[in-house]
Amino acid sequence: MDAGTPALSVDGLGKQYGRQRVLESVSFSLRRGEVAALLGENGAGKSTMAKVLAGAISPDHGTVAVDGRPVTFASPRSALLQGISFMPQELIYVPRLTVAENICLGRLPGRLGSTSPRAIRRRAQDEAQTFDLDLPLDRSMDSLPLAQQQQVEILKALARRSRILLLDEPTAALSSRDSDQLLQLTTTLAARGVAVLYISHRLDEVFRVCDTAHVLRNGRLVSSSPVRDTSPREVIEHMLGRPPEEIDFSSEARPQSRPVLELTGWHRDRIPALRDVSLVVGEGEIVGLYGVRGSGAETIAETLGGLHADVTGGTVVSGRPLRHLSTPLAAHRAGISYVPADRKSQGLVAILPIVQSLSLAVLRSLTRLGVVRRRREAAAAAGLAEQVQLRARSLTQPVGELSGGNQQKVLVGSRLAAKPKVLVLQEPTRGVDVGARLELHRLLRALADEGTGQLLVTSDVEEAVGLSDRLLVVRDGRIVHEITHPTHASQPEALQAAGGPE
Amino acid sequence: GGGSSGAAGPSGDAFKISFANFTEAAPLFRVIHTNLDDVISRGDSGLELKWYDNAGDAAKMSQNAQLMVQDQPDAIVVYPVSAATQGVSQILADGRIPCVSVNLDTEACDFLNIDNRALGEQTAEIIGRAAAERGWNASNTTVLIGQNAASGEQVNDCVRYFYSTIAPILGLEEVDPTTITPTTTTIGANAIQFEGASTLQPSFEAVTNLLPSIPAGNNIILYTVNNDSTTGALRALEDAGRGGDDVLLIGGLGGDETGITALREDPRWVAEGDIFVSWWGAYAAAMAKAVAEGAKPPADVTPLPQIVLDKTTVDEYHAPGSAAVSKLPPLVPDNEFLDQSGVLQYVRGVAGL
Amino acid sequence: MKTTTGAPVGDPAVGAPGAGPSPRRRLGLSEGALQTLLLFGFLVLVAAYFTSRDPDFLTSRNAVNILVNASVIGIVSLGQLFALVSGGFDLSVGGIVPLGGVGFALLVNADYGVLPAVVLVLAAGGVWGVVNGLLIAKARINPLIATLGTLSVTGGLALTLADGVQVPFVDVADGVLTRRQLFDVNNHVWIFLGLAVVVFLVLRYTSYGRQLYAVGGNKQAARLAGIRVDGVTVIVYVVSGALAALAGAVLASQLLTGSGTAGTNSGLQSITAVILGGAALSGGVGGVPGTVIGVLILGALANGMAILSVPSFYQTMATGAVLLVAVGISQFRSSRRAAS
Amino acid sequence: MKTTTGAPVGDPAVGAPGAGPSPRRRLGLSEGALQTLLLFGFLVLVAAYFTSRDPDFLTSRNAVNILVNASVIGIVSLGQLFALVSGGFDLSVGGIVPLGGVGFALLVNADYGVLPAVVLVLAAGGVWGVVNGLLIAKARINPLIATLGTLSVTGGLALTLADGVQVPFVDVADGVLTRRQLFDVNNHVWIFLGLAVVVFLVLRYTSYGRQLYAVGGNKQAARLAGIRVDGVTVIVYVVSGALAALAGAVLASQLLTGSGTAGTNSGLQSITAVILGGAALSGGVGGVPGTVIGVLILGALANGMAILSVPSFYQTMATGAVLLVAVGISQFRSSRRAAS
Ligand SMILES: Nc1ncnc2c1ncn2[C@@H]1O[C@H](COP(=O)(O)OP(=O)(O)OP(=O)(O)O)[C@@H](O)[C@H]1O
Ligand SMILES: Nc1ncnc2c1ncn2[C@@H]1O[C@H](COP(=O)(O)OP(=O)(O)OP(=O)(O)O)[C@@H](O)[C@H]1O
Ligand SMILES: [Mg+2]
Ligand SMILES: [Mg+2]
Repeated sequence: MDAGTPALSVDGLGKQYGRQRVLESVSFSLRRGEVAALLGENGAGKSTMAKVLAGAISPDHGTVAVDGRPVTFASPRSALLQGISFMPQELIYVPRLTVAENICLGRLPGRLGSTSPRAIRRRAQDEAQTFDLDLPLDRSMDSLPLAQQQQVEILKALARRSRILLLDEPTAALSSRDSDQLLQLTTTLAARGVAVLYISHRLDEVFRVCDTAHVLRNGRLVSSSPVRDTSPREVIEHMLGRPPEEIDFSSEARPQSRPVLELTGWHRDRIPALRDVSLVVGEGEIVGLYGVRGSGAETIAETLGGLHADVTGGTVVSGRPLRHLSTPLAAHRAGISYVPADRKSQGLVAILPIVQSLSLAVLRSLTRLGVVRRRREAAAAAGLAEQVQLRARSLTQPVGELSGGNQQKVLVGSRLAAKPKVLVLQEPTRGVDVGARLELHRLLRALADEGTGQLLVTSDVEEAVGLSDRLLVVRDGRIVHEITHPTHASQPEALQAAGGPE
Repeated sequence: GGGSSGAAGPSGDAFKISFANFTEAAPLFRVIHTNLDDVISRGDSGLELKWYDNAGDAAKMSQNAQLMVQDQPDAIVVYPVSAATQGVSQILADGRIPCVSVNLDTEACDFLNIDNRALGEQTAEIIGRAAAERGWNASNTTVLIGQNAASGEQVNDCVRYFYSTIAPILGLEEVDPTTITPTTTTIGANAIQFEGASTLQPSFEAVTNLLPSIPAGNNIILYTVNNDSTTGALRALEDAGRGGDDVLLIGGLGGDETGITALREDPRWVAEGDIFVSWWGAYAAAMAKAVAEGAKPPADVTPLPQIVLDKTTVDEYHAPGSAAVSKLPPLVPDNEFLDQSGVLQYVRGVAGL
Repeated sequence: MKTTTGAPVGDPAVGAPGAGPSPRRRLGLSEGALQTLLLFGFLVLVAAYFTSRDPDFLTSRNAVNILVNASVIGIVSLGQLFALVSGGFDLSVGGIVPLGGVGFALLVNADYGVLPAVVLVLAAGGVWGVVNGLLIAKARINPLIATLGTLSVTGGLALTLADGVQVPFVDVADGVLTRRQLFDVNNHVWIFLGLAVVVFLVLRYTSYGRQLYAVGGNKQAARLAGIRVDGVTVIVYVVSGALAALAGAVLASQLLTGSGTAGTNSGLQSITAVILGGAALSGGVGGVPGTVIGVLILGALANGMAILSVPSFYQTMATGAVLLVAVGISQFRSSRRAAS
Repeated sequence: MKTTTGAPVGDPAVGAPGAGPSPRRRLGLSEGALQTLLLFGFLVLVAAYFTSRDPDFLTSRNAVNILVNASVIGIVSLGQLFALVSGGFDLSVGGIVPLGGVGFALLVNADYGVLPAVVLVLAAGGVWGVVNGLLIAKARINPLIATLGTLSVTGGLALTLADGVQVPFVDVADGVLTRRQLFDVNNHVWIFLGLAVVVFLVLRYTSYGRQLYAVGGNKQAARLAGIRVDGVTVIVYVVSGALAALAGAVLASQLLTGSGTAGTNSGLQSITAVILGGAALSGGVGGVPGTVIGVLILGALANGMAILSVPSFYQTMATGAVLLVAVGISQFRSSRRAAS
């Protein structure tokens, strides 16, 4: 094969969900033996790009070529046949099969359709040795901790002997030692001619193993440069862009404002673990929690939403200690409103009209003798819609038909309806376009000024620094760094603290 | 299929009957429909029929009752599903249309039925004799009777009285027949009742499962509410090697092809309660017309033709070599009025017509 | 740079949903309303067809006949609607209907009087509903299997109570539930229509109704919104069980007999009606108007086919076919929704 | 500042599953194997109980009796196992069994000979399987509803073919499928045991088998791994349909009659057996040993209750109860897994 032709080349790729342009005419290419980083904020389109290349979803526009030959993937199967293997960001495995079977999934040993548990185990064993991973091959997949599951997924992809390898945030859940091992592997494979597309939020990794850095912003490829010609600072600037509406929200500090939320000695063993987490959120204060996926920041938010009953520690809401926080209802009762990260599966009931979605969390207060007081409901809904500057045809429209950004506004609005003492926001602007994000930021700041204490968990660093009065950086289940009055200048500091090498 | 089968003449002067059959999904009942259609097609009987299918379902049947009343025919014939009779009775009573109820009593209608009790008793006498000759008795005999709980008490009279009659003949434990209910499973030491649902498979499975309860080496006497159930049970006994000619005696009920052929060819099959089911349609139609024309049927029940055949009498009523009915028993005082309607004249071979 | 603009690579459907307003949007109709309207059109077609084959079909008298028979399964379907909206099933009604019928007959024969008997029967049905609800919400048993299990238990119980044979009413006056009184229309028809209105109001205007749709639409999101998902679910099966038992009492009154075998197939029938009425198996959608029309369509089919003397096993096939078509459509709808 | 140190945030019990090795892990047993072992223990208990009540139960003769009845539903259950492992259902067997029986009877009476008749019947069952498979995999219709629809269609078809009457074998020799030959055990018992071995090998030692478990366990993961999910699914229902049709032929041979009503309830029966055998409704688990034991337990229950002369209604109830208990256990297992 002539070394000139790229192993993989993408031309004018476009992908659209509903009215949201997730990818817009993206073009780049990947040489044999090259390790290319695909960078960008949350929702920039990285995973979508990877999924398109893996045949998991089909693009609306553009062409993909392997070794110069144009290809169209009807399914992941056809991509695999072209020598492309993919390790998705969200682990997707068969929970009840053994680790060995998951490793060999889709390419079982044996001929003429015959195979056997022993043969499967043997192959898995070989692969594990080839890539020098130590895994409990006979355990059922769902009995493994997240980190090991992640390793299995990596091995599954490697074992394909593919010529093109797509890794979507492979180290998100790995300890730094495991990460180092993976990075080592990646370079070896590259040396053997494998082309690797490496998606990660950890810049230190990128600068250690990658040859090229492609940066996506809101679905557009904004820069592609060899890593040696660039710097983390520069890459981050590309990721965030120089937003013209550069507004510094952080208002005057309220150091001695009354605490509305106090966490003391929160601890959790299961991954993602928490180690003695204590923090305070003051009245009208927005405290940011920043950390990579699996760092524990998300776990803290979810626990406050009543999703994790296995976290121990003390919790006090506006001076009143909570006896338990084991269900979402308990959280509501305690005056905590929680905006979950995944609006699609956790946040919204797609088929409900906007009005009902906005009132769902506060039905009780709108009900008399079991009957919903529709006028009040409509009025309240109209108010909230106004407040979050919702754009919809009518408030009777099913929320599932709204654009991502507007769905997110409905979600946030539905949680504001309760007029909470504490607002816990997880990825509040995930998948939201730049304009909408700004509107939400304004809204949240306004709420803070009215006294609502807010805990903001986001992996979008611009948001973290731009919105928080105080920014706590979480890493490996600990709060490792605090930045008071963060500004845009604090972004590299935050990224370093969250992802830099130990 | 269903559909209307009409007389040749203009339907204006034809005598209209709406007829709801028990079900079209079982052979036993289907012949009632097909054979009556056949009778009508033999010439101008002056009858026009509209068929309904109760499908063995009580709700379906009460719906059919409403529809039949709505047809405003000259008469209605209904073969009721056991559970619906009372409710249907009201619908028909409100309809004020002459009606005949077959096999199960419907208060608002005149009742046309076989005598299940007599069938059981007569069959028991024939089999009892044969068994006694072979020296079967309480020490070496098990009586196997198959019920169908869902079809109601009247129908199960045959097996009840079969046992109460055969018990004294063979010196088995005697019981009051009315104490034999659907939940009865064993009667004394020598009898077992199984639920056969009048169909093959349940009878086969039930009997296969209770085989161990039949003392090894015991002779077996088998009698059930119909020949489907009997056949299923027989298959199970044969499969288990307990169907030998010298250890099994069978009394059939139905007079269908299975029963008649077996009565001729199968040494174990010594009696057949012949109830000429295929002709019930004709008798019911005859009765409906007669009643509509003012005949006064007996208050309690108008008897259907029936006779318990043994190997010597079978050819009298069924053409040798065939199961086809060659002769029907003569009309008796209680059902003589049926000839007035002229319908039975199309049924060849009713003795004395 | 060169792009193959407009020409989508691979499955174009993926992009499609977003593009262009759907026809009904131009009509300014809610999806559900359109669905119900179409269904009503279908009902009219069915009626027209049968009338063309036999004018007897389109008489006020026959209309009452259809209602008389449809109302029993209609009452069951109103309960089944709760189950399907919640994203579940209730097959146990096939056992609870006969159980209610036999129980009712035994009670009135024991001179409890009709009203107390109805109350007791409703309670019994509700208790079995609690059993279903706990099996499903707490023991996390798949609704299908849970209710299949209780189906055979309750069915067997009905036969046992009836001692295998039917229980005729001693006093025919106890059949009042189905007597023709108001406007010469049977009481149970009014009961059905009344219940339909009540359920309509409950689903539409009460906070329970709201929560039910939310739970059926997305359990997890409902839970995060602070809704007691388990409680809502248990109530679903209590309602379904109670209504099934009531239907049993009505059926018994109609037959003036409690029968262990009457109504055993009301599980499939009611599910068919509700699905036909526009409920999606994925839960969260469906309503009373559609359900009522679904019931009437099936009633009209049975009545018409009987008038045309169609053998019952063809009727079974016809029903099965209708079911597949109806669900095919509902499936299509919900997949479209998922895509957008 | 005041704190409630150490006080657990909510119910710590939930945390438990994660901690400590489960007993069976100490035993060094796979979860499935343990499950099967427990089930076998249950079977032994059942047998012991019945024997204690009536020694006749534990005789080689009676063992054959149990097998004679159990084998028919056993063959259906082997097919149902595929459906449940794939995460679906096949209720249409309740229509395909009688259809197969009637078809077989008509064919042998038309002198096709037993073997060709069996082949044709298998093919017919397979075709209906394709219909199910396409409805489920392509039209995306919920397996329950899809197979309920085909259930009523095939069931009606069986009655139509038999024209509402039974089809007795003209030549009794055509009943060879169920004759007692080898070791005085009926041929169809050997057929069942043979098929059980084959299915065992297919599920365990072929890539199709492993793919089936993957599809049932997580469709999306299977698809990403390049497995043809739709193809695998269609084959599932083809196998299930074909085996159901074969069971119909066996049943007909047993009765020497094809009957449109024989085997109509094999849907529920087979699902019960397979679930009892340790399959989870969520798909991805279940196996032949468990299924066979499940079939035997149900067979032993029916047989034992008959020997102890338990009235048939009570038998229905007992079966329903056993189903709930069994599924309760299986559900408990999977929820435990979900928690960890
Ligand atoms: N995608 C991959 N994932 C994991 N290991 C790989 C991959 N590609 C290659 N390897 C390892 O590297 C070895 C050689 O790789 P590769 O075949 O690409 O090099 P090569 O120069 O083409 O050697 P050959 O002459 O055998 O083709 C393989 O045997 C395999 O162990
Ligand atoms: N199935 C879908 N339907 C609608 N919108 C989607 C879908 N999948 C992704 N999106 C949207 O596409 C955008 C890009 O998503 P994608 O997962 O590619 O982002 P990403 O760059 O991978 O972000 P992250 O860094 O969090 O992984 C997001 O706004 C997301 O909301
Ligand atoms: Mg991503
Ligand atoms: Mg090479």
